[in-house]
Amino acid sequence: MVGPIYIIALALGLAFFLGFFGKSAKTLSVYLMLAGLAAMTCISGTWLSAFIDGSVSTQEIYTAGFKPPYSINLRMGLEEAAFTFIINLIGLLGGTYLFQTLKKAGNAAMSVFIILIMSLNVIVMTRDLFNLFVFVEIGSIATAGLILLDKESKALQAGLKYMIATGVISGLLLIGIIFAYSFVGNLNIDAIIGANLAGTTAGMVAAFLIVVVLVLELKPFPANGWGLDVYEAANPGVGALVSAAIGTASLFVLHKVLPMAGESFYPYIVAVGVITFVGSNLVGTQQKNANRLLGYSSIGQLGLVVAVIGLEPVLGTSFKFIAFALIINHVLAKAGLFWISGIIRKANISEWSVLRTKPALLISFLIFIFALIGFPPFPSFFGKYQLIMNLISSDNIGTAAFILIGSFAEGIYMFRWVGDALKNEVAEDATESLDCGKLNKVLPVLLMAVAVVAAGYLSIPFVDGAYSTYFIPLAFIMFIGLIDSFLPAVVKNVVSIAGMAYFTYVMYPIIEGDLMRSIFFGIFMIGGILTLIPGFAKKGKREGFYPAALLMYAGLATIITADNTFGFFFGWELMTAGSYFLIIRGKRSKAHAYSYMLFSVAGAYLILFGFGFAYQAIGSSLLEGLGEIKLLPTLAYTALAIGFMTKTASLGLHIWLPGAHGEAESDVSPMVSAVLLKAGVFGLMLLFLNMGDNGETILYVLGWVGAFTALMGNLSATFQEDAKRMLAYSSIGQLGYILFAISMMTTLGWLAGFTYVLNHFMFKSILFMVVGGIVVATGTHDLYRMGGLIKKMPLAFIAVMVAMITMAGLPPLSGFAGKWLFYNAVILKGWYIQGVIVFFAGTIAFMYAYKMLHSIFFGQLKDNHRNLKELSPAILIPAYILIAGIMYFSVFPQDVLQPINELLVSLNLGDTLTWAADGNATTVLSNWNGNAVMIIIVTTFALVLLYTMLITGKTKKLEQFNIAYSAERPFRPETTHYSHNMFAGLNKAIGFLVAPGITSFWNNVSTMVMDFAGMVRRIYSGNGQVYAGQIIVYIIVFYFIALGK
Amino acid sequence: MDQYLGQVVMAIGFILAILGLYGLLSQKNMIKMILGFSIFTTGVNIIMVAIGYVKGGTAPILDAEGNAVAKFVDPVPQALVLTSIVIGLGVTAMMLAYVMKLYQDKKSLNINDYKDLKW
Amino acid sequence: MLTVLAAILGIAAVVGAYYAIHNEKLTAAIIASGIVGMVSSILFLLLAAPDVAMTEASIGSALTTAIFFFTLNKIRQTNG
Amino acid sequence: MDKKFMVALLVAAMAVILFPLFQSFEGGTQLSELGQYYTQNGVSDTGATNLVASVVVTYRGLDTLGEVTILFLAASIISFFLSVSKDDRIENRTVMSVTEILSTASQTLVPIIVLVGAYILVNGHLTPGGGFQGGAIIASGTLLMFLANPNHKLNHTIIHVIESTSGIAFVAIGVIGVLMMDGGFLSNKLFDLGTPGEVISAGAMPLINIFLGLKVGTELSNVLGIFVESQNEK
Repeated sequence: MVGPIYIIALALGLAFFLGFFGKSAKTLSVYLMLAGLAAMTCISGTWLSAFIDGSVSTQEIYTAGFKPPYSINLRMGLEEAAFTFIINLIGLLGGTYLFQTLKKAGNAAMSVFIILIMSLNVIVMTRDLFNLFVFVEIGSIATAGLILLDKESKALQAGLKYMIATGVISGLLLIGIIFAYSFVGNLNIDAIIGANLAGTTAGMVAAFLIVVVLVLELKPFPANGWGLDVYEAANPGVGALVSAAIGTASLFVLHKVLPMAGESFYPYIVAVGVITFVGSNLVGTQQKNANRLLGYSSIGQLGLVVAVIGLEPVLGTSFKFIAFALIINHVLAKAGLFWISGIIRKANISEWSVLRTKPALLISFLIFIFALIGFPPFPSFFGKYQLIMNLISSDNIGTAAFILIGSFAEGIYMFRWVGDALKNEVAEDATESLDCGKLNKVLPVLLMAVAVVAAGYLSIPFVDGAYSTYFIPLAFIMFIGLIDSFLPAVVKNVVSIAGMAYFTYVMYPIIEGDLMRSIFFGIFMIGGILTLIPGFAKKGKREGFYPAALLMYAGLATIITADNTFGFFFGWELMTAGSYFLIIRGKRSKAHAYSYMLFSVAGAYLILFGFGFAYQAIGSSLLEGLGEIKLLPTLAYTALAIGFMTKTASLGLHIWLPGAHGEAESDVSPMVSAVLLKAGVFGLMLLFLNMGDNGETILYVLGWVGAFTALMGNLSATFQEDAKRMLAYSSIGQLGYILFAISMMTTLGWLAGFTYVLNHFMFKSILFMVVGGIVVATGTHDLYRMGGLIKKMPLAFIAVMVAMITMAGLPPLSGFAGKWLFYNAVILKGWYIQGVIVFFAGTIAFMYAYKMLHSIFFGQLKDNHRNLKELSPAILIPAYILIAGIMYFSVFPQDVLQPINELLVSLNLGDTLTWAADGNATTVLSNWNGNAVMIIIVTTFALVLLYTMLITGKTKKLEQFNIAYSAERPFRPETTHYSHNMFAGLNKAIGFLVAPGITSFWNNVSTMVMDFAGMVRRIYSGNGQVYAGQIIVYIIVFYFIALGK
Repeated sequence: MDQYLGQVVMAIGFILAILGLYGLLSQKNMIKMILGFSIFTTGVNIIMVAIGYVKGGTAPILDAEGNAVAKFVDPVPQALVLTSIVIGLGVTAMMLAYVMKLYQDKKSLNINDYKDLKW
Repeated sequence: MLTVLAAILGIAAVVGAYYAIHNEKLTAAIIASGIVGMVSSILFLLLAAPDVAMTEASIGSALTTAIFFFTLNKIRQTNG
Repeated sequence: MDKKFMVALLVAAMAVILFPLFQSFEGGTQLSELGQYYTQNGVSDTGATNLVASVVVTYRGLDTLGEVTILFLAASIISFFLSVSKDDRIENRTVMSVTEILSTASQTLVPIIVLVGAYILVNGHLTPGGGFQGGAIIASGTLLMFLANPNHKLNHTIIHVIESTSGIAFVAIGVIGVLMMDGGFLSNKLFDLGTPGEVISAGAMPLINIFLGLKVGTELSNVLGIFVESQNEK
């Protein structure tokens, strides 16, 4: 194997050699430089692979032929090999990416480039403190040179600020080093660490100076204005190097040197890292400039790793994996993003919509963003999961919380960016500035995207509870993604349905025998297939739809089949990502998808937080831990409950839902409304079953929340004129019932809950499918612009009517079963007041059901709807399959409810319901027989219908529109539609209950956060001198907090 | 008799370093800031050499026969300072080059005029 | 003896540094900073560091000062 | 509050932080572990009587290579963005009159200075001095040359060739050390260490010193040259 010293010799020899060429042979020079970088990559790569197979052990490289400490020594071990490999790879790809720029700049720039990469290698390998200083200086100077590649005034300013800052820093570092030398008599890092430098006051000051300076090299918040300016002003190719390569090397150095300051110093490093992570991301929320935003994100991510480095004693054996996963994730994603930025050449993130003209880049962009936020299957997901688990296990709850808050803040701007890229208009001349004709610019980006996925896969063995089976559906989705651009939607639809069916068949055995899981699995999988069918009515390719839908369903399936919290969370995040991509497809969905994502991410972090306590309880990821939480159980359970409730859109957490469901595409709404929301219910059920005595208060509160959610949701629905939003609000209300029902924690309550779950799945699927179809056909969401469609779409009418009857809980359909169980449950539980509220809400449900049915199907047919036809069979067939389901459930409820009853009894929820053989269900209060009710009501209706037909046989049919309007064509809603503003009176009476107080609450919260961020970022005044002063202030404050006694 | 030579020189070093830092942070004129920086590094260099001083020591150079004639001062800090001086020159020269270019751009030496990048 | 000499040189250096930082006239300031370099070079000699003294004299004092002057000259030129 | 006052406060606080360091210094009572080793074994290890040189060139040769690199970087970067294109260059700038004395003096002084530099360079392993100091003094000669005749043109081709050759030679000596001495990058035992005190002794050290001096001298001259030439920009 080639010795690591040759990395230095090769790079320097080459750099000096390029001097021979003067100003000529520039192309050759670039190729030489790249060849050099490739050779360096190979050297560290071969070492890395040798360390991985274990064929070599850690090597010490002595220079000058003397042993340390008398000469400088380098070390090549697994970590060094890995880090130098990353650095050299980024150097090679970064050099490839900058090919044209470097060629234009000339041979000197190439020398500087290769020297920079070389210096980072030495920084990683050296074990000599002063040698470290020299090569850190080389790195800084080379960076200051590369900042000028574009020779712009802004770059000059940034470069000067950078030089001033690093100048101050390195002077102080030198003072630290020389005193460390004088105390220990040695410059060897290992010897200094062994000498307990921190034992004396002066020694501690020296160690402090060294460590704090190396922290400052990582640009900690808020003393980092000089670093941010570099990110903003330099060529993005250089930004990628600074963020990925230099950042990585600096992290390694910090890790190497930190032990000098002693154990007691670690907590301060954690604080520094966390403050940087949270602060930088918070300030980033105000940023619109893409490169600067990437700078904030880079600094934040590096801060997170700094915190992890400080947590080494706490994290134990997981430390290396966590740190490395976070670093590799940052390196790959951030380099990729910077390079994309250089291709896009749009400073303002709102103009990044131009990415849509280049699908490969767009997908890479999305991969990078989701990797940075910590979505599966990327390495940071694994790293963050394990990090939070270990933190809470070791009682570092506050640290865990702050890390999650910082992650959320990062999500705020990252998802805004994604929204802009996916939804903003593409300006006509936008593609002119694109610079993607050159393969050398695009290829590195694509390689990074592939690498970050691969790195995720490689993380599996290191995380408790991670299995490679979780990647199987992802592989299928990637396959769909690959054929996405080529095949028409019909083919992809068939493939997707077949894939889901096969997946269901394969996965079912895992949960067979677990009735609760089977029910949800059935809803998710059968519901998934049924809700895919309406897609046959769509034309074209529908690019992006199928990967997104399958991602969501893969996530849902994983949630159900996972036996541990890791799998659950993995599925949860897949589901969140998939549903986000589905929701954002709607024409006006940008803002709604954004708020959906923010609530979802916040919810997911709460869930992760809660899972940490479960992990703490049993020391593993198994779901059983949920029942064993002993540390702060109320906090943990509350976090979990709120987390799950973001998906069930309970009161206060619901504001994303109406827009997200209402504006989604016609066949997406049933997916996200009828199917997706049940994931939250499943989570809550899982939680409730595990809470035990610790959950009583939580359940009581949630009962109230459920009741008010039901009232608010239904009341809001009645005031809606937008058909789909009405259904969306109705979902909120229905989920409120479910929450209320299961919060009772009794057999009857849960039985009612399950009934609602099944019913809501079926009728809301039907409603959203059919109404969605009608919305597309009529071209309007507004109820008052519809009317009289019963003649045009009788089958649709029947479907909606059946669904409405179920929803309103009227006999004979299964909705009534739910109500009956429900009232019995309420009375037995004694939650009378809440029960009244829910009862009132139920009445209101009847009102909007009537309004919708009436507005769409009765009344005057609109002039422009005269040519409408019945809805496509693609919509009607799944709708009628579901109607058959409702009918079956209505006639034979015991077939479904009896097994559930047995399950609930076995779960110790009490035995209060008895089933007779004829399907007669009895509680202590009353009894009910679904079959009998059905028979009686059907008979009555049949008789009435018969009678009506008999007596109306002779009536004359009056065509619509044969009454002339008196000279005037009506145009205002109230003149054309009776049902416009139908419940104005009600609105006047109790409408204040649904005044958008909650929306404005969240608006205020976000305004406050934004204002705060805006205030904080004023510290970045742009003055290089002030930045240098901030560095000094940082050191002083740090000193007096950490060492001032 | 020269009991405190080391301390005196080191004190000078610290004072120069602090003064230089003060100049770097307080002067608006960029050239003067760089002068401050230059003084700061000079101060640090003096500190380094002072660290290696041994009371009554002579330069660490042996006589022609290669015998140590007297007590030596520590050669290590001296070697380090050589490097430090050169680095100082490199950094100073680069800063000045930056200032020259910036001046061509805005005709101002005031650091406050170069705040195009912020927030 | 040497200590006294060092102290005197030190005072000179500090005064020079103060002058370099506070003098409004750039030319004078640069010369003052050059003097600081010269003085420190002598201090190195006192501390038995002839190698360092030599380097400081040529690099720290002469070359650095020259570069400062070239810069100043260039700036004046651009101005007028 | 006045800005300068605040800066003064900051700097004062910094001084407070640094004070324990100063306080701990006892004025040099004994040599450090490393210093002791070098004074005892320096001559036998490296064959050089100037211990500073043996530390700079051999024991800490990698630092020295790094510092040469820094100069190289600075020269490259400055030349990259201060370079004046042909169109913008004033060919013969009228300069403020250089006094006769300076011009004459420099004509005689420059060769002497270069000679002194060369001497210091070659004897670096024996007496104070070495590659660095020699190179720096040679560069001072260049400076004087420029002062005497501001329109003097450096021959860039020659400078680059010397610079690159000496740089590569430096690295090459290092690599030969690894190849021949198994593992000693920049080892000076390529040649016999000889008798300490003689000019041809200390193994490869004189050779390294020569390349080091050439490299440093050309790089410093290069930096100077760029600054001087930038004066000629319109």
